[in-house]
Amino acid sequence: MRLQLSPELQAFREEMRTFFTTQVPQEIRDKVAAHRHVSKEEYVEAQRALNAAGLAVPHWPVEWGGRDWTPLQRHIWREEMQLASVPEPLAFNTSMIGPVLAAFGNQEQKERFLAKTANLDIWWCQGFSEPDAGSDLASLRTTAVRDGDDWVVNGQKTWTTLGQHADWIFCLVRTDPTAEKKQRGISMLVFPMDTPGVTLRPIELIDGGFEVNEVFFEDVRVPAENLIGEENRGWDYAKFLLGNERVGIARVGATKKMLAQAKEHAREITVDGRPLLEDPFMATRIAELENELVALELTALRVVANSADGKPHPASSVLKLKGSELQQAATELMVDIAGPLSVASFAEDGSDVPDWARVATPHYLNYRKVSIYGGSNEVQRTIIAGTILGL
Amino acid sequence: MRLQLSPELQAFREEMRTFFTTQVPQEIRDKVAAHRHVSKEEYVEAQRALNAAGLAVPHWPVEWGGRDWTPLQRHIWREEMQLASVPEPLAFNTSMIGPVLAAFGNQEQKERFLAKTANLDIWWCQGFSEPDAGSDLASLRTTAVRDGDDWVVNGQKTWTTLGQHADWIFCLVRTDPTAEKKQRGISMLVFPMDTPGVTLRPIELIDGGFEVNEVFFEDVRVPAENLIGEENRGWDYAKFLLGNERVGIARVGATKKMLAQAKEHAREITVDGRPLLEDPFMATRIAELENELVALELTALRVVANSADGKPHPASSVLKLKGSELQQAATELMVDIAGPLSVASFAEDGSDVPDWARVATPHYLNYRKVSIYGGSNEVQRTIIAGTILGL
Amino acid sequence: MNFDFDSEQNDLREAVRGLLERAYGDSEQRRKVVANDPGFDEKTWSRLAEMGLLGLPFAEEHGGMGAGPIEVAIVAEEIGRVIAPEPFIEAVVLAGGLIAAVGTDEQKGELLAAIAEGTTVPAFAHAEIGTRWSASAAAVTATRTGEGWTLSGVKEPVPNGAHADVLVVSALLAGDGAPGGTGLFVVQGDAAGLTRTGYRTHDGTRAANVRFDGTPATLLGGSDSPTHPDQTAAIERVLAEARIAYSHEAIGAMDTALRITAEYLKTRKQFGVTLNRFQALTFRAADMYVSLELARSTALWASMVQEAGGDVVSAADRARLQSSRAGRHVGKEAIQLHGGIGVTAEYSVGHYTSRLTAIDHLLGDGGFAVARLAEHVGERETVDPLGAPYA
Amino acid sequence: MNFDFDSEQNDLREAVRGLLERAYGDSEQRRKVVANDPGFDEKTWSRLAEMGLLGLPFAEEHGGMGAGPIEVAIVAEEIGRVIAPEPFIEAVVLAGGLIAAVGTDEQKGELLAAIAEGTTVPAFAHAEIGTRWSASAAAVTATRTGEGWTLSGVKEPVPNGAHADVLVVSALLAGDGAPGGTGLFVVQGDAAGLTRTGYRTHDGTRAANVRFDGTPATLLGGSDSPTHPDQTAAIERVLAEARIAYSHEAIGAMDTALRITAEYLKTRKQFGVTLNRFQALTFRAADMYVSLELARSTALWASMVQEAGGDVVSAADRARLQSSRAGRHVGKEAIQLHGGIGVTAEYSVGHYTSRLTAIDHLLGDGGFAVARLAEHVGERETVDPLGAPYA
Repeated sequence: MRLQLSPELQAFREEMRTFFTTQVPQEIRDKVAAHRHVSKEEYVEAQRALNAAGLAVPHWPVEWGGRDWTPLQRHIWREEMQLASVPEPLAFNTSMIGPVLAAFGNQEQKERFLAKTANLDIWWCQGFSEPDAGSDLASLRTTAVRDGDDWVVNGQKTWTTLGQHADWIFCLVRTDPTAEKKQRGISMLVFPMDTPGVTLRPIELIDGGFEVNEVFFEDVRVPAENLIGEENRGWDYAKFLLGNERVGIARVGATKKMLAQAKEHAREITVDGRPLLEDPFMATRIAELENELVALELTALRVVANSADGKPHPASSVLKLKGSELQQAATELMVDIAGPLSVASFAEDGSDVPDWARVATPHYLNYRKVSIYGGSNEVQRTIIAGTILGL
Repeated sequence: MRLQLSPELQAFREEMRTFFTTQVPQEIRDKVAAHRHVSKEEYVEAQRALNAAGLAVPHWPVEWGGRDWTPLQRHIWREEMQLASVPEPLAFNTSMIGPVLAAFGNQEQKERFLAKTANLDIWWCQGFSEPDAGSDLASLRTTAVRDGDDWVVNGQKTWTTLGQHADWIFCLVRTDPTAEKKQRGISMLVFPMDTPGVTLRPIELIDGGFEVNEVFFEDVRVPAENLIGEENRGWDYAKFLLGNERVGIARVGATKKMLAQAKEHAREITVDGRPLLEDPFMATRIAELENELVALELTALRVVANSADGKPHPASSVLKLKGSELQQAATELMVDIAGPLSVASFAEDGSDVPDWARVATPHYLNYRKVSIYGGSNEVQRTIIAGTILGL
Repeated sequence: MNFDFDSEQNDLREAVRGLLERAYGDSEQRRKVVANDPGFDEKTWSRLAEMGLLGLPFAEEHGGMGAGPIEVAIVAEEIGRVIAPEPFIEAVVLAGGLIAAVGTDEQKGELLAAIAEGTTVPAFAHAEIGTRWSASAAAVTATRTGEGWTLSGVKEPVPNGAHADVLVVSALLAGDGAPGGTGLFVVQGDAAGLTRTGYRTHDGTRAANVRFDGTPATLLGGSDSPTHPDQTAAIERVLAEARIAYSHEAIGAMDTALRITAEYLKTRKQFGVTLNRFQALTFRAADMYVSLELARSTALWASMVQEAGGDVVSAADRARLQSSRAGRHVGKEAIQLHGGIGVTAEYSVGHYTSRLTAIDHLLGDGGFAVARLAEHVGERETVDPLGAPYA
Repeated sequence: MNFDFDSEQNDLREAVRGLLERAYGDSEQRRKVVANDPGFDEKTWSRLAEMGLLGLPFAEEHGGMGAGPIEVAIVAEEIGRVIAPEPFIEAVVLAGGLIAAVGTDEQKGELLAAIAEGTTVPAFAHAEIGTRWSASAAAVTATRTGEGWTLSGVKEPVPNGAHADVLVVSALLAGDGAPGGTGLFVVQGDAAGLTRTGYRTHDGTRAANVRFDGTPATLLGGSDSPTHPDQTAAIERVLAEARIAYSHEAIGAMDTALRITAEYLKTRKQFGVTLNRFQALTFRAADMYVSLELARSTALWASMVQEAGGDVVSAADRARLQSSRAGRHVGKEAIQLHGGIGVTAEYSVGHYTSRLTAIDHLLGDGGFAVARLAEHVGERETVDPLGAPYA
């Protein structure tokens, strides 16, 4: 047991902090901090800045740009990135398809995709969820039928995040409808989003933003060489990939940043001439949240320390569950600090409502998603009850 | 819609209040208010005082001592009784077996039991729950086999509240083990607790008190005339009886009394020289509870107004659920007001800790039961989801 | 004491429900209407006027229906049921309510009739950036000129402030010999020195920044005597009435959100069964029902207190506290139980959550209400909702 | 940064667990022990002494083991795991800790060795009826006499206060020329003018009213100079260390309560299936696990902060807040998920809830801790558990 970071890790943390706060453009980080819309170009610019410094895909194999860091280093890297409001490297590229390609792709696929994936030269999106499946991912119905050297894909995906920016999609398709278990008979295909027969429909969210999409496939022809790994083993790759999805899902750094902003804003708002931050209820509410966040951060560090073998610790479900609750609590806190100003969501020039108060409610509403996506909190409770408690 | 009670009802309320606060011995009411042990003799004395004034069984048929009151009158009667800390008429007598006898007993049984039941000349206890049944009451295994003019009862009951005081027990027994549904083949028998073969074992609760018991039956011979209603229809009577059990289960008056005491005690406790009641957190916590209690009381009044036909309104599950939560919250509040004094539970002479602080934690621990008995809160949620929401 | 609506009230509800059902029964229709200024449907507004609803609480002599708070509650609940974007509460209860409360007979005759006819849509310009749910004004000052008054300063956010034909404005009574306090003024929409910048709020309605720069204004209710009347108490009272009305709107919205959610649980399949087979979900729906019904009781009661002439400010705080807590609970759970579809703008449930969030912050949230109640928690031993100071 | 126990620490845990498992592995054994004075098992106490645990944190020169906070945490957690009633924290961490912190070399040599050997069981007499978790004393005053000091006043509740051989007593430094402040004194169990009235606490341990009436006392750590040393800071620090230790005891207790509950859900049948088939129940068990693990991380961290010489008072508040919230959550749910059997004294789980409730109130509950944290919430932008002021 030791509290302090080793001198090497302290230096590492300092290095990360310095890089993130000086080498990633301030304008982009300001947008992230303000929960404003970040454009595709800005995402790309930020990720390329990271990649140029070897900070986009540290968890990949060294051969493909990874850094052979310890889990704790990776944790520090991610937390500092969030604290500095750096847009994180696109998860679909770096946490999902990249590691799958590195682990299960053939040499040709690795050479073809990995460098471009790390550098966001290819923007990937995920074709997993389907309208009738929900949390029951394996019941997917999109089919791929072999026809000569091609697979012909038909079906529909949904919740495809940032699909509107995507160049390529990695997609789970049913290649053997006769398989006994629904988890068998699924394969993973990758193909460009501009392949004939692919259409995309953006879905408006309740905050008025567009970040998820429906994707329709009508006789989409995909060359056989675009099959990742073995036919009918796509479910294994998906599980591998979704395990990675939970890494860093606690988002402690991001929530910490929000609480820091909340304090700042609660200083600006006055009630009967006194800063709201001095109101005992507000101070206590922030202190309580902050303490839960400390507890979560420490739990994340414990989990990180115990997941050296790279497999997700079952307790990572705790991180997802509590992490999403705290993110949501922080967004709700911000709405309550804004108070009556929180309705002025789409104010523009001519309004005196500060920017942060304008975005507070849309952000709160948007963040209802974090307890739903990436394995809903109900799924996480199922995992905890089953895997950890044996229920 | 009208807020005020009619002048008649206002007078009625005043009459109840006056009676309860002047005609039921103060010493007994003080014990109830202080959450101290009330003896069998005190229960009997209080109920006889009520019965003498026609206030023990107002909801019974007029023929047997009932008053033909409206549901609202009955509500007022109960709330005022709780507010005045009057021990309520023994539920096993007045809400359970009494109404069953009045509805389903034969004339001889009515004449034999009802007056004595109202006057607590007979103290009844309930033989329903069994060790392996829990919320699944109908899976009971105690058997009664006909042998000449007797039933011979064998088996075990548990959670028999105040069985140690009881003269008689009303008991669900399986009389037809071949019935297709487990709810069929159950009958209701009544017999004296001193019948040979009946033994009782008190169960200590976590507050150190004794209020529930196990009751064992070994070849207990019960005369056939002690069968209530028809053979194998006991489940119907049990359902009728358990419906009555939920009436008044919100216990608004009792919780109101606890909150009033909490305020009083929070005035006595000082923190840095200031009464705890003036601490904004304490004041807010009480205000929040008090508001929930107002909401519950108003909901109870709505339910009362809509249950004129005598059948329990499905929303009475809301009353049980929220009522138990608020009772528990009030007991927890009291522990927190007592703070460090709350550990001094079994202090006697020579301690300076006030009485209320001594009983606070045992009371809190004991009250964990209120979300379990009388249909656990899980059962209530099942009823709401199924009956009201159609889920 | 009686919670029943009379037959006229039931007829009113049927009529309002019919009208609004035709307008917004299809939730896509609401999306279309709020997409364009003024954010509500002027035809529906006319129909509300034809039905007499826009003059519902005004005296008949002023063109109104002379109805009471229960009728207002019925309309507000029906508005909430389809989250109709028409500014009924803002125009009729708030702005109209202030005119009715403090206006001169002449002002009432002129303005209330026009509001009731639907030809004048008023707004109440009251919130200021530097204050938080206060009944008084500070940022806009009223100065006496030779023949009248001018206003200077900024109000924001003003619900429906850009579209309104007439503004009722609260302002600090400043200038030589002014006794201070908050006065109420009427400003025409086309007044000189008036700049209004409207915008869309997150819930689809509209608000505005309203800037006064020596804007001519008429004192509401004033004989324009040197003793400027402080209207803080009247504002507090009308704000309370609007808080009660918003609570009813919230009840209607929650009712629909719960109904939609229960329907979804019954029909949506996952893992081969409908979602209502998952007990963890149905129990949560049951808890939503409990929250809703407790809030409903309290809101109905607050309207009865208003009708009975009791302490409407305290009753409104109680209703707000309960409906704020319930609105957050129901709004969040409704989305979570839906999963992904719940956060999309194409599905209706998220809009209910958005509107509930707006209602919660327009005139004071639960934290605001409970803090006010806590200030008085020690004043009474118990709260009797049927007694003083409420009835 | 490292959360791993080293092999010696693991050995310590094994040894303590073995010892306590033998003593209290059967929960009936604990019931028997706490039924009689002194409320713990003197043989077990001797064995703890033999193992060196009663001198665990004391310097070797004073007969101790010279171990650190992590070792104390391990012992406290194991005590919690079987809720052993031995007053380890009270005697070793609190009373012993104060002697070690402020005693003279002579006092340490004399008292600590005797405590370590188990021949002297000390108690810390600190709580007073009129105060609430304060670090200073007011109700007991210390007056200088010719050759020493006398104490007058009452301390209550004093855990293990009746049985203790030696009392460490906090007292207001009063009398002529006294600078005020709180001093610490040693009082022998057989001192003149000392009256102790012991009683059982709800969790089966013991506490006492301790009355001083001109009782001779020795200044702890004092050279007995006229500048009476104010020991408030030392008391605050040792209280913090005890709060951390209690948090670990709570972790152990919660761990067992959750394990018992999960076991019960797996084996108890209702409606024909084991309870773990009811998703509403298993999800709640999952939530208990989340609470427990977050509290565990925070308690471990607080011990590391103590070891690192960081701000132990603030760290202790964080640990208390988290373990208080978790203890209430886990304690209540453990009973509720058991149903009726959970409230009986014959079954173990309720005793865990009782002990968790006592731990929560002995030295300050979550509300107390968060209020203290809230006072400083604005001082730092973010909380870094690995940085200042903790590491």
